[in-house]
Amino acid sequence: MDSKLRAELPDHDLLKLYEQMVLCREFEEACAEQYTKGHITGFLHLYSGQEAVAVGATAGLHKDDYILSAYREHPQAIVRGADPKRVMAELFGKATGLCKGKGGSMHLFAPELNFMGGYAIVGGQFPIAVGLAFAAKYRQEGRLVACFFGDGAVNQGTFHEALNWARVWELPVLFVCENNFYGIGTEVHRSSALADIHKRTCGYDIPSERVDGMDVIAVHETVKRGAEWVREQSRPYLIEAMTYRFRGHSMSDPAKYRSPAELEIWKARDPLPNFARRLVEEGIATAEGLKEMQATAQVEVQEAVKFAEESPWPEDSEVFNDIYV
Amino acid sequence: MDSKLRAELPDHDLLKLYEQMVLCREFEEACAEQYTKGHITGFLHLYSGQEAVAVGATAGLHKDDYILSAYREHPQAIVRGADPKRVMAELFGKATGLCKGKGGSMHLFAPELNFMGGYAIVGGQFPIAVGLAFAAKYRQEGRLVACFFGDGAVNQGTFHEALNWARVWELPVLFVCENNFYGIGTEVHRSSALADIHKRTCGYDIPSERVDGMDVIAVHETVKRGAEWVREQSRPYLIEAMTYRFRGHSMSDPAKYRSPAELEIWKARDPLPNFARRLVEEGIATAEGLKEMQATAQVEVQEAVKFAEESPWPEDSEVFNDIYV
Amino acid sequence: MPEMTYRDALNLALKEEMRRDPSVVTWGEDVALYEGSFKVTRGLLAEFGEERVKDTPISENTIIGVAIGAAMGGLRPVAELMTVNFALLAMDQLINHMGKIRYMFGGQINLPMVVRAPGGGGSQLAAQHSQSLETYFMHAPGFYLALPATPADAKGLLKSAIRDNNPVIFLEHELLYNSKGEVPDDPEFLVPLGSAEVKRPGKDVTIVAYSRMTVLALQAAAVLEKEGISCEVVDLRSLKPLDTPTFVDSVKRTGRAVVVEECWQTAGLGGHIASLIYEQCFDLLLAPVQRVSGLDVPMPYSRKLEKLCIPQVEDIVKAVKETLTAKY
Amino acid sequence: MPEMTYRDALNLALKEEMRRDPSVVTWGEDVALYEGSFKVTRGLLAEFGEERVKDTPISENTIIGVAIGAAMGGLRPVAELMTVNFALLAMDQLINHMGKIRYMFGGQINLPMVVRAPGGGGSQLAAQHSQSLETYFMHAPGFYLALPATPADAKGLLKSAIRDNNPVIFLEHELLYNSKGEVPDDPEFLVPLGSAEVKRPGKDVTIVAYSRMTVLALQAAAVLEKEGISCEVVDLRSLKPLDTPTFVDSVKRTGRAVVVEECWQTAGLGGHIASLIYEQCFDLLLAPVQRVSGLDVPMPYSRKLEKLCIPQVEDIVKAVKETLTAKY
Ligand SMILES: Cc1ncc(C[n+]2csc(CCOP(=O)(O)OP(=O)(O)O)c2C)c(N)n1
Ligand SMILES: Cc1ncc(C[n+]2csc(CCOP(=O)(O)OP(=O)(O)O)c2C)c(N)n1
Ligand SMILES: [Mg+2]
Ligand SMILES: [Mg+2]
Repeated sequence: MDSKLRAELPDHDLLKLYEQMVLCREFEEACAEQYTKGHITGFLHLYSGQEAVAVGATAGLHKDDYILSAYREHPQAIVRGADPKRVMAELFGKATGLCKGKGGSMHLFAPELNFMGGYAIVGGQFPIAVGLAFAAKYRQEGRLVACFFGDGAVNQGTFHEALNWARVWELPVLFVCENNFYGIGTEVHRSSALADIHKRTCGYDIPSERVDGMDVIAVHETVKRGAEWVREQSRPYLIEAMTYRFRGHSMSDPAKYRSPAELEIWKARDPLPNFARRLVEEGIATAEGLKEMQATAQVEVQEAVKFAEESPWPEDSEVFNDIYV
Repeated sequence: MDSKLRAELPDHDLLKLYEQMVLCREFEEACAEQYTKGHITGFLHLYSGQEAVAVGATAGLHKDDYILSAYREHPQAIVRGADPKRVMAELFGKATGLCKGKGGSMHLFAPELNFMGGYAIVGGQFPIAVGLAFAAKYRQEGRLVACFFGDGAVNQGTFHEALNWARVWELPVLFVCENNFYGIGTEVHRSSALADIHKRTCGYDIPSERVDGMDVIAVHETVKRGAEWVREQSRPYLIEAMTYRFRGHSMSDPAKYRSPAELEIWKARDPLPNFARRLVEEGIATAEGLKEMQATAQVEVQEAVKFAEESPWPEDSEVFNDIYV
Repeated sequence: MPEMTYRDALNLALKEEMRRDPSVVTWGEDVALYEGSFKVTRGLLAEFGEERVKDTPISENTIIGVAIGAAMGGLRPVAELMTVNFALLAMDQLINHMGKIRYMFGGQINLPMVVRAPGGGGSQLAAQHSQSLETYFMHAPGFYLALPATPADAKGLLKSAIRDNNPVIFLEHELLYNSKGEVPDDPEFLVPLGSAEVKRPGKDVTIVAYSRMTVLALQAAAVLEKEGISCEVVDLRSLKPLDTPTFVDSVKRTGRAVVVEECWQTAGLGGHIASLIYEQCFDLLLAPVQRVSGLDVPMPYSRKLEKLCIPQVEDIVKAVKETLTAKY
Repeated sequence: MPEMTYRDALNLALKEEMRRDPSVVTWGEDVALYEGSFKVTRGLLAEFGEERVKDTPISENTIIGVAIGAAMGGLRPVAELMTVNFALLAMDQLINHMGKIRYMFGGQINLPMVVRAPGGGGSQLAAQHSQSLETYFMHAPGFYLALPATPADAKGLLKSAIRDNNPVIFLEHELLYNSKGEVPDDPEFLVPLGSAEVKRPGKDVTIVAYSRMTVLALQAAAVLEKEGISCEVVDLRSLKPLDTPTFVDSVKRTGRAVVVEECWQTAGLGGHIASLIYEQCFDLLLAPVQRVSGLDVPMPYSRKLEKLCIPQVEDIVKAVKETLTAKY
């Protein structure tokens, strides 16, 4: 059989994509459980359903490309290489967390992985992404900035200012919109004059395209191509990945604004089983092998939870550290 | 001879347009003189060269349509009907000024004329215009909001937020960009990804067009048609009027960033003599009649200066009035 | 008098005023269909329809600017900022426009509008979502500032704010939404803007507080009473206009004052209030005014650290004792 | 030592630091081709080229955000806000991002950046263009705040700000640009952030001021000297870090204090500084601290009214006398 997947990537990499998606899903589901138990507090926004975007996109980037995201960013950090243990510890508010417990779920950060942060102000990351791109260009580092954001974020002034600026200064920014159709309870066509987010770049002379965000291979291919263009041209590009979050906006949202039928349609497009089916169909993996991967991921996540539980709280004196150099 | 002008408007109205343009020009030139004498202080941004926009556009609107503008707005207020005396007194900071001397050149306001203000924060008027349009629609008043702004203002977040909002809420806003090619010393193509400002509405499903802003009849026709569309559709529309300011950005700007040749090209397109020529050619006015109009305007402006000079300063106690109701 | 939550009291105030006056309209992110992220606007869309209760794009500066325009155009908008943290995106419309328009236009226009915003810390929402920005709004002129501590004040102040012809910033505390209290059901029950209230009389020390800090001050007073210390608790309720006579008179009687602010201490409003006390009670003060304030740090997420950053009952107790033991 | 203007001192500081370190870059509206609306960046484009000296779109929030990103990415950006009034459009990037990023990310990143902004009133620019927003920047944590009063301090503080690894907001006063003074030409001349300076020693009263208010305080001191009153003038130079010991020590010696702030008095930084004085000098103070402040109004355009809103030399003179005659 002609393997479409193998045409895109070698087996090892294909399996890696699956492994990462499974790890993300397991991680998020464990977070939900720990939130219910009261170990994770504050706002908790889970990524379940959107895995193909973070996984496919990250695989399409170079390791030294910068990544920025919003507050639904655990998977983006983990796929980039952040230790799930330290991510979970961060969500527990422990001293061993990625940010010493000071940031929490919405503010993961790992500069050694070029993961430049989760931001909780909708649209806050846009200008920062542009600035990183300027630094990269100025220093001739050949890297780009991938800036992730939601469909709701595009109506912030910063989206507009950043797109225009990136084009005028000719900066290597890859804008990646995760269009999951909702900003909290507001459906995209109720807040955006043009619900086709990728079409909103026309006023900036920035090319863009839409991709199926439930298909990890499609995302990978599109981001890789887009990133190459950005790198060659030193100009911005925008990709709109159509996706869906299976849970409410955050743990406190019962998501009554959408119908069960709608949710079912999207669950049928769950990126994990669909990709699993293709891997098996094309003979790249066996069903058992994939189950094993899932089991491994579950163990890894449970270890992360244990690590977080057993980790110490930050010392009180930490409260004054890290404000100033 | 077939009169193109008469096809657009009756003689009386055509002459009125000329009269207004002349009054604006004379007013602005008198301001420059009073600034040099130290009677007008602060920032002074003059409109000379752009008269066809304010005059043509205002004539294309209904009297109860709201108008908002930026800080280069003396003519917009005067054409709307503000008494030049009280405008000049405002610029002198006198108690008889339009805003009791509290606003100055950048903050003219005349609610009885539906002139809803000059704003000095670039882009500050956009959301306010949208709010006025909402009120007008909610109260079923059948009026629209004409929001004037410069080419530099389009890169503010508020431009984007307001366009999107006006479209989503379906509000009657007529956006009128006075593209005079510069935001202070920065030429439009150096700050805007797409220097064709009217094309920037494509991402909001808002129609738009460009018009020759040195031709008062073209502006009138375009704004009238645009306004009718806005009123009928209850939806926003954008007009970009290509124009030029003959002076520097403000009185303190020698405008070294542009060439004398460029200025000459545009002075050759001065809306006043060009319109005068057409009026005479088409037999609507005589050269003498137009000269007389100018003389009348000069007298009116000189009376305004005299009024301002002789007006009293505000009482000290005024400093605490008008903050709260 | 019926008992209800702070949330429901606010909700009732909105409903009553919208019933009373068709020019009252409201909008914000997710206030309509979703009924508000803190559910303060529950039932509004159903009762008043989508012309009066409106969801907006995520465009905070424009949320405020549209309210300004609508107020100019004859409406009485109540704009919700989903949380006060996002007011930082709207500072230009709030400070440069809402606060200045009436004055710079020579008093020719009124802006009868309310900006509602939940805020405060204590829910482990970390630095970008746990701020107490009341100093920012108290500092700039041109609008009023109200911050209720109880359900009754929540209702009465919000109704006054909506009826007032000046712009009002109305800060709600996220940790108070579920607190309960008696609330008059008279639709003409109003709490005037600019009136502080002695929430607990006492004679040894005056505690000046607002919003959730009033609740903590009352708890501290209860603790101290057991130790024989009598605290008078003044709830400012509005920071602008500031009801200076009420707390100055109190301090003149007690000779000692503790000012509690949830915001950062440095250049915070507590310094201003303390200064007013010093200036007006200088010769009667028996000890320096104590300021109990939020720590001067961006809010940490970890609950262990977060607790250190927000004034606690014990901190107020300690400050009161400080004023009593200070020797001069 | 050469004499130069405050403007030229700033210009020289920028040039020296850009020569010294290629990672120093600068941008803002009209800073390059137009050489700055107050001409502080004159000659920079010519010397350093368009990769390092850049004009931007009119997008203030993004001007700051781009600087944050660039600082994260290894540069030392100096961003200019054309005037401080436009900082209100950038409060989200300034307060929610610049001030919080280091902390919320657990200290993993530094933001070596400077935000320059001219401000203050006195040129009849009316309400939207005549603001003194230093309280806003002093209040929030996570960045420093410097405001030079003299050409020498302008140079020395700006150089320190550029070299510092923390974000620094650097407020210049529009009315000081043409003021002249001696400025060391040593390219290693630095004024440390967080160090106040006694600009004039005295023994009867301490006047605490900053930026242009220092200049007025010195003029007031000269007037008062003729009447036999000896004023010590402390120029804060930085509001964050605040050099509390310098002014507290001074007040401990003189027993009297006048705090001069150009900003609005209500909830202004003067209340905080006065409170620190009360708290640390309570038993030594001979009179209440006098606050001389901007009036709590949006700035009127008319020069007749504007003058009433900004502290004048006479106001300081009067306040000093007030502290001397107050009887307790
Ligand atoms: C400036 C700002 N405004 C409002 C919010 C509250 N808020 C948090 S998430 C969100 C919706 C964002 O939707 P979208 O960008 O589509 O991202 P998604 O949650 O779907 O991933 C809102 C309004 C915020 N955090 N910041
Ligand atoms: C928010 C803000 N940023 C910057 C300025 C300073 N400024 C005043 S006018 C101007 C240029 C605006 O250009 P444009 O919109 O083209 O209007 P024009 O002056 O050409 O009429 C700038 C940057 C301001 N007033 N407000
Ligand atoms: Mg979304
Ligand atoms: Mg222009």
